[in-house]
Amino acid sequence: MSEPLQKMEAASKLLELKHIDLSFGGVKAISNISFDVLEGEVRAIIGPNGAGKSSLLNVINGFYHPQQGEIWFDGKQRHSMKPYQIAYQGISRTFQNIALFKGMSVLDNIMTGRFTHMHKNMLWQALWKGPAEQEEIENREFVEHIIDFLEIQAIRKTPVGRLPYGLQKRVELGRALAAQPKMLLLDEPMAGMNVEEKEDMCRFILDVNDTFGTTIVLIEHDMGVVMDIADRVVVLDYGRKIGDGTPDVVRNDQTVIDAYLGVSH
Amino acid sequence: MSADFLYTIEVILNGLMAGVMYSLVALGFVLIFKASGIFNYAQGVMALFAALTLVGIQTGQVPFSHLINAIFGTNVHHFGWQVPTLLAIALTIGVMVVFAIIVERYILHHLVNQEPIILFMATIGLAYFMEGFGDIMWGSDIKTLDVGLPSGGSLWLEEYTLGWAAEGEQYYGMYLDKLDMVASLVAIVLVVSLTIFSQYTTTGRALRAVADDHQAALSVGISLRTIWVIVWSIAGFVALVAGIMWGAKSGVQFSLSLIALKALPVLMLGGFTSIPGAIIGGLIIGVGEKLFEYAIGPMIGGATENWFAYVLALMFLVFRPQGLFGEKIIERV
Amino acid sequence: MTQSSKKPTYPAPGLDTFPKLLQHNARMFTDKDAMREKEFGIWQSWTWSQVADEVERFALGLQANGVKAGDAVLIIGGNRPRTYWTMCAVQSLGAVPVPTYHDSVASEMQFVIEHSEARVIVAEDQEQVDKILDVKDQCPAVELVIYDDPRGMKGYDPELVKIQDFVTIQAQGEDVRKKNPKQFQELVSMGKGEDISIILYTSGTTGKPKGVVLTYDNTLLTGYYGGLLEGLTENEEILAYLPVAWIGDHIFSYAQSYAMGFCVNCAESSETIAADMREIGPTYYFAPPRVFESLLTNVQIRMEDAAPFKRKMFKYFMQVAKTTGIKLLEKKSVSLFDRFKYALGNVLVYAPLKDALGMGRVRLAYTAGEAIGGEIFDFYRSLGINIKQLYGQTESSVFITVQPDGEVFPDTVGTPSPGVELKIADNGEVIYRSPGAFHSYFKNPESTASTKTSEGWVHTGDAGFMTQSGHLRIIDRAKDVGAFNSGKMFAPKYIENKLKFFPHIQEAVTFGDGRDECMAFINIDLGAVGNWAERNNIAYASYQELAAHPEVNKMVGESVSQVNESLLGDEMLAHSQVSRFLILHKELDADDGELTRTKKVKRKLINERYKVLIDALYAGKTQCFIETEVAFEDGRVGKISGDISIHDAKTYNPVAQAS
Amino acid sequence: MFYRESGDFKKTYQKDSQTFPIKFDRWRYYFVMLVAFVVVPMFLTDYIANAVMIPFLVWAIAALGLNILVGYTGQLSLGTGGFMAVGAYATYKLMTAFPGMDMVSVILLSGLITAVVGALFGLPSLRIKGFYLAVATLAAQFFLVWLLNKVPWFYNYSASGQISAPQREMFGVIITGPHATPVAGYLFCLGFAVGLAWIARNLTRGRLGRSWMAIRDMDIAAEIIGVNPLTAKLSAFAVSSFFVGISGSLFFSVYLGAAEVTEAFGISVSFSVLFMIIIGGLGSIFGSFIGAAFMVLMPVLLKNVLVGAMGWPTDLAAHFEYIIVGGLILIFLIIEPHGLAQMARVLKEKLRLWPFPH
Amino acid sequence: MKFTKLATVALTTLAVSAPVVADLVFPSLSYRTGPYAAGGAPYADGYADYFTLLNERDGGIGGVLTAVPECETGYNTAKGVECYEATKGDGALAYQPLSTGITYQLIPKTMADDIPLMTQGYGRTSGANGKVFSHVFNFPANYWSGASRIINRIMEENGGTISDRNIALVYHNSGYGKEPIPTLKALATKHGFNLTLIPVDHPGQEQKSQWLQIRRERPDNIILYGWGVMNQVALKEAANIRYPMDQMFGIWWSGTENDALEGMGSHGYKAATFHNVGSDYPVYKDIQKFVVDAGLTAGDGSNVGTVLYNRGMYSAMLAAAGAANAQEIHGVKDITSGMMRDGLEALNVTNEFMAAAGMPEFGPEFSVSCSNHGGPGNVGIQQWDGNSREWKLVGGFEAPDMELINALIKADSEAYAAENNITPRDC
Repeated sequence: MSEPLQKMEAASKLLELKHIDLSFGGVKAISNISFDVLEGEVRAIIGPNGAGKSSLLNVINGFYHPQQGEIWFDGKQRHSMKPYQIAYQGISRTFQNIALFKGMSVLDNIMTGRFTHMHKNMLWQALWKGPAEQEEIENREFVEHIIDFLEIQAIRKTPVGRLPYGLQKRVELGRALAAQPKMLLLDEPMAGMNVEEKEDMCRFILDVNDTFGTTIVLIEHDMGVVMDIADRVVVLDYGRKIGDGTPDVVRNDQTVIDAYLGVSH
Repeated sequence: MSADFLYTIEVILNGLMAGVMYSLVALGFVLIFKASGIFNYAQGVMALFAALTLVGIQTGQVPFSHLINAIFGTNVHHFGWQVPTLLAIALTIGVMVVFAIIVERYILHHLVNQEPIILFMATIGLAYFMEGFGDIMWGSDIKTLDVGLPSGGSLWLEEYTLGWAAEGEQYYGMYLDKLDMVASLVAIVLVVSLTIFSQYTTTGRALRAVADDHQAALSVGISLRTIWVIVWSIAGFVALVAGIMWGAKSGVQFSLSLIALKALPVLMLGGFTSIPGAIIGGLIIGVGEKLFEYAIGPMIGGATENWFAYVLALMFLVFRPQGLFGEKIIERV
Repeated sequence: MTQSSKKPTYPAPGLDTFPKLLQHNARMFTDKDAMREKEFGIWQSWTWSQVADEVERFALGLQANGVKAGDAVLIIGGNRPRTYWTMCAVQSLGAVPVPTYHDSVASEMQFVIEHSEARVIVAEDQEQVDKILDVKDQCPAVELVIYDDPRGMKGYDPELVKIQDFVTIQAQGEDVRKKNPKQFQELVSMGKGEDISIILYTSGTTGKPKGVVLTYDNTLLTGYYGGLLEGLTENEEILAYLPVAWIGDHIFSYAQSYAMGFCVNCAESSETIAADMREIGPTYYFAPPRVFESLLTNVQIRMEDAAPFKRKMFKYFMQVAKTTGIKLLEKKSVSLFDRFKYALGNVLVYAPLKDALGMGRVRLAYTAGEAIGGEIFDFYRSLGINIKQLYGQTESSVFITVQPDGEVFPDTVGTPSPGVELKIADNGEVIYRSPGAFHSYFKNPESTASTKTSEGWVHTGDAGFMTQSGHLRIIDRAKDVGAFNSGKMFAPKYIENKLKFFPHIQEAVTFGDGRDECMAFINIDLGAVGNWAERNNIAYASYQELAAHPEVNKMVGESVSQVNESLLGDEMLAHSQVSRFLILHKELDADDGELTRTKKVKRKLINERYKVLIDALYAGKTQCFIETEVAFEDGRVGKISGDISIHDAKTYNPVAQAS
Repeated sequence: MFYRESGDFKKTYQKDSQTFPIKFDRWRYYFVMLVAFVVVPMFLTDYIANAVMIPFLVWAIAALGLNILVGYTGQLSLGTGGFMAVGAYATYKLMTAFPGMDMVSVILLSGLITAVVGALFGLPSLRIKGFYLAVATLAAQFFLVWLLNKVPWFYNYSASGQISAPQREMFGVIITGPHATPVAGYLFCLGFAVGLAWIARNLTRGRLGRSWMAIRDMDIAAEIIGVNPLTAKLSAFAVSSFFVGISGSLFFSVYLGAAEVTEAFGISVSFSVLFMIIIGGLGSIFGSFIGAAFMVLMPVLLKNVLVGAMGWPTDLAAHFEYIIVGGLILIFLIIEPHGLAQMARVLKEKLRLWPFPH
Repeated sequence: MKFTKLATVALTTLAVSAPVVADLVFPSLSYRTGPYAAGGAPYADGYADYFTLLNERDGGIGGVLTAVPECETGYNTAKGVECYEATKGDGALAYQPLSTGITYQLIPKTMADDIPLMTQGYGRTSGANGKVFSHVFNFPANYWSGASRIINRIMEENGGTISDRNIALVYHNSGYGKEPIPTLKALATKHGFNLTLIPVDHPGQEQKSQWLQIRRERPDNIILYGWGVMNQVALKEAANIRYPMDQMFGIWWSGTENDALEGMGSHGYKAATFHNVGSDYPVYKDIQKFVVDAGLTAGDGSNVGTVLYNRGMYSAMLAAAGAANAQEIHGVKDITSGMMRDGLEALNVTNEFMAAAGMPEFGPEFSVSCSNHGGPGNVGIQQWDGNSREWKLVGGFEAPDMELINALIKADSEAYAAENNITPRDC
């Protein structure tokens, strides 16, 4: 590999995990995992149940703190940080079990996603008229574009609790997008969806990647989907990494095949 | 032994006894919370109502006499008979069971699957209702409760310990209230029998099943409605016991309903779902507040018990947010 | 022959094209909203001057990209401001806009592209662009595709065909304008009233679509005069929600908007039309009978779920409305007590109901295209909505006849519009001559000649007659009117319409031409019947299952016999009673080619495709197996099959009745 | 039924996100304001002002404050009485220490002081959740009352620990003290109530409010989208306490004119404000008002009906009052568990859909 | 909207319920519910029954009927204000709030409305300074004179000297309970005894710590300022630790039949009082005849003759005397509240007067003046006889250390005047 090329690749690494170890009271959830995510790519994490996929996502967005290892994001090493600080760094995510704010409307949920982009202090907000309203309107406009993008205009003011599952997932994606993240973590975005909803979701994910250039890391069980939309795939099993590469490489990797056959997928 | 040390022991022992008294109230809360997730604000009023009913039956009071007299211009007070204590207690239990059935049928049944705060509010409504109802039924004057409980300090203990203090120090022997000792005994019997009930009887096991998982309980064919009636009946019985113990101290009067406040820190400390928690929480609170009042109170003006109980509970909770015996809260993403 | 004496004129001298009207409006109504679209949660608005500016920049941009007078520019888009602006921009250049149905499939589109020889296409979004690219190889003439919505357009290969963003074209136009601020004005002033303003492709019940060529004089004059007649002003609000390629939308949402200066509103998405309509509260409204019908069905279904008291109240006041409302609307004398009851009903039912339907402010509503059920028609009129029928077609720029105020009947379509001459041909066909009569069929002289005589008389293809009051009454398509073996007249549409007035019947196809008896296919209304099933605890998984349910069949049977009974009254049609019927196992669908895009039945195709069933009907069978192909929304093709039961319907003997 | 929404469309985000987007609601609101500011003062008697309207407004402010904490942020608090006491005593100290200070400043400052105290006692909320959090606030309740009772400085060393509000004027109108007219006191409280409701609305509709609701609905998700739980919770405690402090301040200075901490600000106050917001509706500004109205006016109304109109003995009436209020709470909860505000919302939705049922 | 509607209804019911104006109205802000109901009910009964007696026996006061509209406060200050506002428009002549807390709310209000506020044995002690508190009448005794009288009694019992004696004050930790502290502190300095302060929080059901402390420290005397359940528990605990009951003194609010429920357990317990005990007075015969037998009692009649009933009746008698005085001074029968105030200020209760009222030696002799609304503060001592289960008067109505108390009253009232910009009256 020529030197300039190497440099280029080094520069475009958005996230790099180095030798991450994570355990809960002696139970190892993740052991010695290293991998990177390049800027602008769709990176999938796959693996059988309990392989540590969600834990890995939780490490990335700061909900868990690994006992060992380094995390580099956007060229800087990250030291122990609270999840909300990581949100400010430009990582947002969705959850495996929908974690919407049940008491709020779709619009408010997505507006909450703009939290890191709003800065007017409490006094301005108490007054409302003036800067706070201005800021609110600016962000509303942004959010409306997301609503338009996700084609959820008709449910804009519906309380999220009343929505069907598939739409809730879409709203959650909207909330994550509203933060204009550099990197978007999706935890099983298509779990529990029917074919049509899955297709929609795939389209949205690819459109996000395409339109906003957002780097995407996703966990997904549906191999077809993963192979379709991911640029590169990491395979985990029992907290260890057993494969990494393009979908084609991974698909033909014997270790991966064994692991999957082993749990009879 | 120095007198100070002996006093400290005395304070601790009395604190334990006081703690038992708190636990008696807290127990009722825990039972209902465990089985139905309801924080029963009306528990204190239930204690008052049970005690009022007991005294009323025992002394042969005419229920609603005030109302009857106001409407019909009559002047009835008492039937003129005395009911034996045990029979009166049995009858009171019967009343509490009827009460439980009514509560289930007309209130809880309509509020199944509501949020805890809503159910909490419902019990507040219930408390209001019973406060008015109890007073109308039995009148608001102070009543003496006489079920033959002993009172006064234990002389035997006092004499026995008199000589323990070092020479020349002022010491009058260890003081323990006999009523408190009886209360502790009753509490032990109550907890043991509750445990036996829940471990070794079908109904008891059903209760535990409900506490663990409503759905599971339903799927094995246990009627939630029956369970709730039973739980509220037991809670009513516990309220009666608490009412007797506290009523013996102060007479049966409105203030009895305020003992619920003393149970709150106990509950928070012990966890809402644990019967041992209620007992041990009570003991900790009792000893803690008495010791603090003894050691620190005089320096800062006294009457610290009320707030110190909460501060104590708070200190425990900061380290164990789910209470001492509460189930661990697991945060999942 | 019937004729209206008035001759239409332009709104003002010289205002003979839409671009000129636009400039006029920009001066007259500078800051009045000309166009609104709900987007990003609010009603984005453009005043007339802003619209003029948008149109100017886009027109100059198009010109910069080589569009010149006489060119056809294909427009594929929904009801969006830019779609309408594109039309005007194209017209400004003297070129001809060719709007197409944006839900048409690629192959249909290919025909239009080829036939119109369009070099430039303005498409709404990625979906439309994809369709164009699909058929690009067959349409080499296409040079430039302009898209409106940039979403997903990143990374499209520009080598195959030039693809440009709408705003980019406008920016180019802006540059042109900077260089020569007068250029647009010059272009516009070159337009004349007799120039071709638009080509609209009619889907046609058979064969390939025909491009109806209309001039400014056709559309502008009829639109303007129609508006004048009804007293429309610049303060009207209209909701544009029907296909832009359809003449109705073109007249109501474009021609009349420009001519009268009123505001056109576009919905946010197809799912939010009802909500958006409620927000806007149009004062001028058009909907085909089908829409009014489904709205009414919806109202009835929703009221079924109401509490008994409310339901009773609703029924009572609807009864009051029926007796009083229409009289009030027609300014007939009504007793004080009835007025009071109606006023009370207005507070409790009518006004809130109208408001909920978004018709709270409607001053004028039209319906056309098909016959509307008397019940349905009366329902809206009794609420105080001034709904009127009109009769027209693409070739006539809509207006042939309109019901004048005070002469509104459910079974006629009114008297001739201004400047329209009308007569009934010997074969019963309605023919007319009018200012709106089309110029020609594009590149189709044969059809033009067969439809439009040299004296300018246009054949409508509809059979009808003039009632004594001078109103036109349409029975059926002229070519569909057939005869029984007995030689008596068979008007299938007439019977079908009667059937379709039942809320649970979505569609009906009757047969009788060259036969002894009339028999029918029925499509149930999934919404109405589904709701009924839910209330009666009838489980069903699909349309097919519901259609096969005996209770449903029984219900439909009752409806059929009711129709039969009603037919008794009409001497001409008493023998057309439906003797047997069946409920189809699938819904007739435009995607399967069974309906036109405007949801008209394609009889020929159905005759072929369902021959088995027709034979079974006439063979007196009670059961029949059928398998049909269906196209799914994503383009895949599947099969639906099943046994269909056939039922006899109760018929009435005309003689017995008479005696 | 009364809603006519056709043609009521919004062309800007300001209009779309206004508090009363529907014209009918807007007019209704203007009407209520007109009644409250113009009509009511015309008919105000001492009794209506001091026994009905002023307490209603004072409690409504407290309920508003508590609703921010409990309803919007999901942090259960039973310390309202204590915080009100802080507001009241702060007012007393400010009024007596700086006799020249105008009342608005006094009351706002009292609110600020309470906000600081409230934020302090909000700290445990970072670790303790749900019903358990009540312990922290109860500790505040009992400790604050004890402290204010125990330290004579707070009540200027008066014999009984009673504090009483001296007379103060604003613009030449007497606001506090026995010579204040009912209209002055009423309008003063109304001004605060409306102003604070407006602020509450502003705070809850914007960034801060959403961060509160996010914490309430799902704290983990909230944190992951950038909400700092510490600032969100503490700001809720502070704002809530600010409101409650003002309420306590008005309670003491305008409403009662004198107070004694153990009697006026006991635990029962904390509970009754909590009842107000649950009955009224958690997370609803209107609910705070209607809940306060229920808890304040219902007993007064019942008393007037039972004792005044029907001539029952006062004790019997008082007992029936309990029974009826308790019964009504239960009935309301069974009909609509989410409070009177939700009932109003459902009613409004029904009216908007009228004649349709859904 | 809801509240305006409610307000209208409330308003209309109020209009309906307004009593006949011609009566002499003495509102009674009673509490027959809540934690202190057991104390509030007998007092209210006595208060109401006496006026009923006047109506039935004498045809009212000076021929004008009296009315006692009762309003339930539940011992709640806010409700007290509501009651005040609700009744003051009916021509109220004097208020009897029966709660120290409510008294404090009403002091400024009554002053503004020119209605006398009668607080017999409770309320604001410094209200005795008529120069500052023109409308407060807290004769014949107050918390401070009670405290002083108790100290005097202890001195008497101990041969006149109490220096180095340990005296504990067990008090209700509220405004009421804290009232005697300054006086006792001053007295402690003066007489050289040690004062221990032992507060008990409301409601006072749990006093273990306090009584363990007392048991440890063995104070020579205990002074009890309690109310409600606190009294019962305190006396019970005192008996439990076998505290010598005759060394324990209560203020009059801790000296009722309710408090000594234990019977023999409280035998010997003493309490201050400003009126006599029992029902052996002519007035009771009248009450029995005109009120009880006529079925006109306010309560169920069971309270007649109890300490609190007597106190209520005594207060009513004083109010009636004030009203009669006012009628005399102003020469009108239908007096206003302002005249009532003048009547009270000119009150001179002599033994002859008491005898004429059918209550010979029921209370101390005293007179009221413009500057002194508290009277001489004479206080008696009663003692509980566990055998007969009744209170007995064991010490006559004697003056406390008025010199010391007056100084305290002066200081406290002047501080109030300064805080509230009141210019003391000249008299």
